[in-house]
Amino acid sequence: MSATTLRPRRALFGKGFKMTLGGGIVLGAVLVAIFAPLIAPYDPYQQSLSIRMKPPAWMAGGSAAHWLGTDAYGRDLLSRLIYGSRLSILVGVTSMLFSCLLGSAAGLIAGYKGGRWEQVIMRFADAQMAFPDILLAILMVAALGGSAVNLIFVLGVSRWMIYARVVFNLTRALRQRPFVEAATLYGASDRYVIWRHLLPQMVPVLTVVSTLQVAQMVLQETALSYLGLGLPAPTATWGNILSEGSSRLFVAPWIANLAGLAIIILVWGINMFGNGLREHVDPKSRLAPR
Amino acid sequence: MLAYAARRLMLLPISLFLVALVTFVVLRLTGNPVDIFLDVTSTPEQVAALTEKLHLDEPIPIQFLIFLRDLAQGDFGLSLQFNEPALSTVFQRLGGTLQLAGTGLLLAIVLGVILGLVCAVWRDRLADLAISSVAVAGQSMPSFWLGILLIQLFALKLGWLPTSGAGGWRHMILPAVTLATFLLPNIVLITRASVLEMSGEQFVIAARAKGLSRLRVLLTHVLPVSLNPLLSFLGIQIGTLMGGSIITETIFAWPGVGRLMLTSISNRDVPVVEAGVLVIAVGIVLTNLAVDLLQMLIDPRIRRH
Amino acid sequence: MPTDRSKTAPFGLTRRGLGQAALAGGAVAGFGLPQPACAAGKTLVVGASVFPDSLRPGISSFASSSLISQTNEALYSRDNAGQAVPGLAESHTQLDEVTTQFKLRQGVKFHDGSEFTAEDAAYTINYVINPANGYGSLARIAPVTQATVVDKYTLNLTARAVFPTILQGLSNIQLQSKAYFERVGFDGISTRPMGTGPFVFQRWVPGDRYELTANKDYWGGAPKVDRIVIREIPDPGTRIASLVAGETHIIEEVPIDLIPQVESSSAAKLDEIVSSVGLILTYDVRVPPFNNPKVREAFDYAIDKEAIRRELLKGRGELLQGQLLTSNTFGFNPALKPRPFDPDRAKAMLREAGFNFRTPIPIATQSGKYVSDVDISNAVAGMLSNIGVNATVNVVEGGVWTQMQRAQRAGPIYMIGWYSLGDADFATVWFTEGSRRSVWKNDEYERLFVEARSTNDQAAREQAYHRMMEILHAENPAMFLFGLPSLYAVNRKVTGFGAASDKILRLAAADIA
Amino acid sequence: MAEDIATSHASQELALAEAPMDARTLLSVRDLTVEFQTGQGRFEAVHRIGFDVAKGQVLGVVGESGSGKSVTALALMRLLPDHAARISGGRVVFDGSDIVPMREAEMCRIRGRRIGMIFQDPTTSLNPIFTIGHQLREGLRAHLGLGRTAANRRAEELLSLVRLPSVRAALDKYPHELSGGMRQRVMIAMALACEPQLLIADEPTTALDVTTQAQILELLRDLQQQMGMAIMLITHDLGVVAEFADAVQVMYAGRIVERAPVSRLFANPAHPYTQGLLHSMPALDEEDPAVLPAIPGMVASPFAMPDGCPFHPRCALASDVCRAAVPPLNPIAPAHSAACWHVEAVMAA
Amino acid sequence: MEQTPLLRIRELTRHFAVGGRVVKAVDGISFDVRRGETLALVGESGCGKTTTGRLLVRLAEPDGGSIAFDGTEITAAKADTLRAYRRRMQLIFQDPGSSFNPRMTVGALVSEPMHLAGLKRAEQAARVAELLPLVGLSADYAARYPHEFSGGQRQRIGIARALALRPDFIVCDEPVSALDVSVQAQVVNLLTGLQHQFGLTYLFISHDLRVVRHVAARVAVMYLGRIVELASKQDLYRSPRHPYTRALLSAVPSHRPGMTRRRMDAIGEIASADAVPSGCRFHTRCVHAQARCREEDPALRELAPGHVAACHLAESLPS
Repeated sequence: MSATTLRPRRALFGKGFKMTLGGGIVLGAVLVAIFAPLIAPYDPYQQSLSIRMKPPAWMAGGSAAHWLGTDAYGRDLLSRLIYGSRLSILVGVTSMLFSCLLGSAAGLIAGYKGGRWEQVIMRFADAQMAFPDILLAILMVAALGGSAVNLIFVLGVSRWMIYARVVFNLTRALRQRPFVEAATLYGASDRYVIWRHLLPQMVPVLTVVSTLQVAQMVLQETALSYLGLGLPAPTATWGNILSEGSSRLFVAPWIANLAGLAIIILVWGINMFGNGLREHVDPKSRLAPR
Repeated sequence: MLAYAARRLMLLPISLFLVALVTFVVLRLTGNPVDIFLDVTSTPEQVAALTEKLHLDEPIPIQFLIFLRDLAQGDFGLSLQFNEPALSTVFQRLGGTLQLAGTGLLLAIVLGVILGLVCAVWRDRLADLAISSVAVAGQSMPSFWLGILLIQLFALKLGWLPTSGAGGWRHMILPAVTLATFLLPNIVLITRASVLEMSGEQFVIAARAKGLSRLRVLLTHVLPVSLNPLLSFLGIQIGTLMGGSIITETIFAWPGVGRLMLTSISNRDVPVVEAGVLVIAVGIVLTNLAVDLLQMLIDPRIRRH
Repeated sequence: MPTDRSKTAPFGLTRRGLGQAALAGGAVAGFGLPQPACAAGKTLVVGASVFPDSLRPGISSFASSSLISQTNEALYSRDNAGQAVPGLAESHTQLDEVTTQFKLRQGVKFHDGSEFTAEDAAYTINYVINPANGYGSLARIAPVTQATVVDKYTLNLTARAVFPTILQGLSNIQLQSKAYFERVGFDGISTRPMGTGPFVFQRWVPGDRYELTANKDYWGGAPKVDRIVIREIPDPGTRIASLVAGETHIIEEVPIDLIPQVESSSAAKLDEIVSSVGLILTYDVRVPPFNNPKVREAFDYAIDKEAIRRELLKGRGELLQGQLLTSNTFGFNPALKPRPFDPDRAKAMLREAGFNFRTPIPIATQSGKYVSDVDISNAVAGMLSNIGVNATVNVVEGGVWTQMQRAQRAGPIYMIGWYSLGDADFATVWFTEGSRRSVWKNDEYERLFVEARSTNDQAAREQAYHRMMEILHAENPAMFLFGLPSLYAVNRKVTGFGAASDKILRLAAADIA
Repeated sequence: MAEDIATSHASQELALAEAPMDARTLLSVRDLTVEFQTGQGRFEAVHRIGFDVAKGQVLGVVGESGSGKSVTALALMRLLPDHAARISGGRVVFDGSDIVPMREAEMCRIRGRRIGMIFQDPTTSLNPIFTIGHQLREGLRAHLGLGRTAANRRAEELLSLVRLPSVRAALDKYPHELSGGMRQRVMIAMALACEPQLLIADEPTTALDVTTQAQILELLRDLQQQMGMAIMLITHDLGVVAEFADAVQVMYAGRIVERAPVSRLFANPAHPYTQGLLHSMPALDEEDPAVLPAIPGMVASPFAMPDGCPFHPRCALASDVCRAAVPPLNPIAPAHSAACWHVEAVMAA
Repeated sequence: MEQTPLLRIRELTRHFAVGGRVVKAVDGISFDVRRGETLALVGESGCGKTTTGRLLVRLAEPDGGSIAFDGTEITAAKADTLRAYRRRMQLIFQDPGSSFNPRMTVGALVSEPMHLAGLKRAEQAARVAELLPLVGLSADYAARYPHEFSGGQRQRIGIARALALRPDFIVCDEPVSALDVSVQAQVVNLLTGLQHQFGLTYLFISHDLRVVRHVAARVAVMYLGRIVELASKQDLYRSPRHPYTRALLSAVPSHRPGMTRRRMDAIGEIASADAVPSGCRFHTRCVHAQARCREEDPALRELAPGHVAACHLAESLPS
């Protein structure tokens, strides 16, 4: 310890910075997704084999007509990435919402009702923890086939227990808290306690968990796409682009790399935002990552 | 502690039953394995024989009961692909997965704890910022892409390491590194957070008040106590590691259970999938138990309950 | 690596109880250990693109044939160009219309030291042609009704009718040792193959590797290398990487796009042969929209096949001339020409046919089975989208593929390649009812097929095939795309190996300089 | 020292001038200022305080939460949380050497060996995952270089010293297996392991039950008499001080507002805050007034310290001078000083 | 003739099962709380005093015994009946901070009981505006959040909330022990003032014998789930009859420097409630304990009018 100087060491990546940067990236991606038809220079499905695998503009052989080059079928990579953001975000967010809804309801019931409900729900959650989520997802996609709806369902189902556990523990902890007891003391009904006292307390934590889960879902989608279990080609998702590109890393590395970059930037942004949010909600960082 | 372990082990069948149920239901959804495993030209007699052998002519609940009965005897049936007992098919590949997952886990833990400690000690300094940022970036990276990039760099460009397959230790490096990255970033961040949190505990100040040096307090007081949150995390994430090994084994053509699962699912090799899923589930549950026992060993307070 | 054993140790107990200890234990204990001492000699490592599910003989996939033919041989085998050449039989004579006599090679030894005789050949063939055994490749020699031993080295095969392609058919029937087969059963020969081939089975690790050692007593001369390892490396990028890095000496199935990667390496070179596989997109003609021939014809106009060949196949292979057969196949009809690329016409025809453009049209394909299969499917889907068709690509895994094929529910369009091995008989069979593969039925086609199969009059046969091609061209039960090349990449030090049109690895003469 | 006093901030060392450092002085604190940096801003938790502790003396330090008494203790041990706080000025001379500029390694030789410390909550002060014996031996081995057996023997001695029943068994117990009082005894044993010259006891009984509290105080008193070390006893409970301390200093908002021998402070409090504290405590053996004489208001936030005397917003006697200037700690009787502009009025009340 | 007590507690019992052991938190206690009085419940941590308070307001369910409120048995009352009584019984929490939903404003917090009781919004607002000044807070604070306030102020908010439905009876669970000394007196004064103003009845739970002496009329001393002595304040403090009470009293630090302390009647620490000693629960710590104490559980005996204690030796203890 230096006895004579106190350097006010503030984190360079403070929560504000994280949330601004992360939120900015996420907002940017969402805007791109929403206005994809306006931004994208080409139809992402328009293929022209004669210009396949053209490198990005800054590389030798690239041209300004296709800033990020073209893919193996001569489709404009920039346009595909722009359109890809739509599905990646859509799948990420909706599957998160689905698993959040499913898991939170289960966790709330288990935590509030206790007894047999708790036993059944939490045992099931435990059992599913013994079932690697990606394996379950692979099994289910293989069974159901790859469509956006199935993918959302599968991703949601494969991770509901994360929410169930969080909400279960929160419910149990909150029910012990004096302010919930106080409400009971004033004659509050279960419904009142849940809506007025439990859920509002959980929202910040759930927001953090959900934010980070979106990131996981986006990654999970790319992993499934890599294993050939994502949305069917030629659908433009980042996972599909990365997966298609990964077999051509040698001849056209930019396809996979740009898709990978897009994924990293978005997921990093979401994680950044989520971590900032976590520090904001829970400054002592008791919530483990993920 | 033993009683606890016994009680936990008694829950194992429940977990396994549920896992088996889900697997069974999902696999029955995917269609008739007979159609897959007989050649296009197969005879109706063969179809009937296989149908009977797999009990597919029974109603679904009966099929499940038969499945459970066989399961209790450790009999999953013959692999439709390999024509040998499904369980031994899985066990043949288990060694590869354990080797890979073990190395990856070890790598992730050792590196993660060291880096996390570095972050915590030099909190908010350059080292911390650099490592933490990379860790968050690591969380954000599709690990299979990292695997592919590693092959490109170390196997192709530099030619230092083999691209795929199993062999000597050199074959292990890239897959193990790739698999490690499924957990490493989180281990760094959790270690960092945990060490920082524990550093603020009163007993840390008390230990220093005894005249122990900062480093000694960090290593002998803070670190052991910080391991428990990390262990909890690892317990939960062991499934992620298994999931990661599916992807890693696919990228590196590593002959393990993960890739076996993937091909068996694609090929609807129902016995192997069921055996594999259950073996993985047993592994995860046992690992979790081991983690719990380890936590008890570290923290006597948990032993009581 | 002592850690390996300790890690697997906890499972040793469990395994012992399963009676599979030797098998599993052997595989696991050897795992990760340094290569065994025999690696001191020359080891040739091959990177295969697809591994079969098992070593069961006769599952009619080139992947399994390729592995099994290392250990087991047929009466007649094929050369790299697909021509039948003497194998375990030195010659054959046609005794009458339906009986063929084979003179067997003498002094050939099985790997277990016993001698190969007509007994073994007859036993295997009689096993194959017994429908109760469900032998996969039965269709190849379906007309054969009986195999009879004449003497130790002479074998007679009787067929139902004239069987002009009997040699080609036999080339798919690997012979087993009767004694061994009887001792270990079908499962036994499927787990530990034993034959007369140039290589001796050592180890089979499904999904990973197939290991063999040279048969020093091979009748065709001892192989040049001591040991062969065939590794499954499904990812093409990784496969090429392993070749470039020197881990493998030969790799199968180089994707066209990755050819530059091979060419840029000083260590490897490309080895290419024209194969007889015709790549087609088969329609489900039973249900809308493809029950309408107009729609099928319109689709043919929508695809710029020449552009696909030029860009995706880099000019390799050939454009199918509006028919199933490649130009090097007996029965090819030179009069037919592919329909030109005319998207406007396609669109107009589709409108005319009342085609609903919103109908999803998933194109089912496998991945890595044929050169650029997924790429071609994608390109086709893209071209269909360009005229407004809602086409997607459905990449199907092996097992599901079989299921779909079996149930004849592969979707509205699926991609498949049919090998002809030089003779139309083998390719045209798939559009007959008897193949149980085709949902398209045509009485004239059926009749012509049987006619062509039942005569030795080559001119008559050719005429029949010409007409059958005309029917296919007019009816469009499938979209005829390309005759595909077969592409291997080989380390420059390897000699005596050549690309095979039928994808069978012929390694007896291969050597590493 | 004279120059320091001339600075605009009133130094608290005026009162010390009359009691110059002599050979009996063990600890001499001068102008100690501790600065905190938090998310909300920077503030001084302790402002230029000065005091002496003589060898064998028991000094009580009394104050409410936020008065700076615990921060002072940590500053003396150089155990302030280093990312948030620092000693921004002053000297802390312990047994002849100033510990403020000392290197960490040197500090390690003082902590636990020459200055022992015990904390408010024995539950959180013991590492839950190690046995009592381990935690006791740790300090012994580090400072005295004892071997395992010797350390074990000494640990047993220490536990008997603090009157822990079944000493040998206790060595192998984990903290959670002991009661709160036992844990605090263990903490005391640890702090006294190397027979330090000074023991800093930071609210040693606050977390304990009443009957346990009394036993622990009794133990501390006995040990002090037996071993003769000086004790700095930090507490919010004037009762504890009354029983135990030789001298008391009262802290308020980071400053010492009054210092006196213990009997004098209780008899003649000279600072309105001290007086308020004494009066607001219900008596145990005589009738209270129906309404307790409470100190109105609350302690000001460290970020919004009032100008002048920090106590003036709560003080009935506050005048303009109180609002304008911080009163120095003035001697008003031998060994008694108070920081109030209206000492006479207070003592008259 | 004495009025019916506001609360009549008989043989109230509450046992928990923790890790296979039974914790006898409250083990058959009986007492009355008279209208308008303050009954103090004192004892060390783990003695069951907080559980008793929670049982009275039915935050915990008793395992046995009865609670009669204003002559009506409410032990087994259903939610509807209970609701009517709940308006009349309130609880002030030890840590006011945690008893507030941090996301609610002071106004919302104070009006929550009224909202749940079905009062109209306007009524609620008016009452909040009335209550805050009553507890010494500005009515403007209604729009602020609890974390903006100091501990003392928060406890005032808690008191305002407890008063919202004009209860008869309030359980004060260690209401000042979390507060700084200089603020304690303020809150104690507020509580006693309100009692006089509204004729409230308090059950005052505390471990601080000084504060208890100031506020209570009668004092019950609890040890390991039992009441060991109950008497008027004067009797209890002047002539404690149970060794434990005597120990508690002698343990309180005196305000007189230099005064020598009486010898303690107790040694060691409170036993764990999951391993209650046989006989007299206090015998393990009692310096006077005799053979009988180890075997026979003493009942509460009336030793003087209104003064009960559970000690075999109550008469023979040295003074």
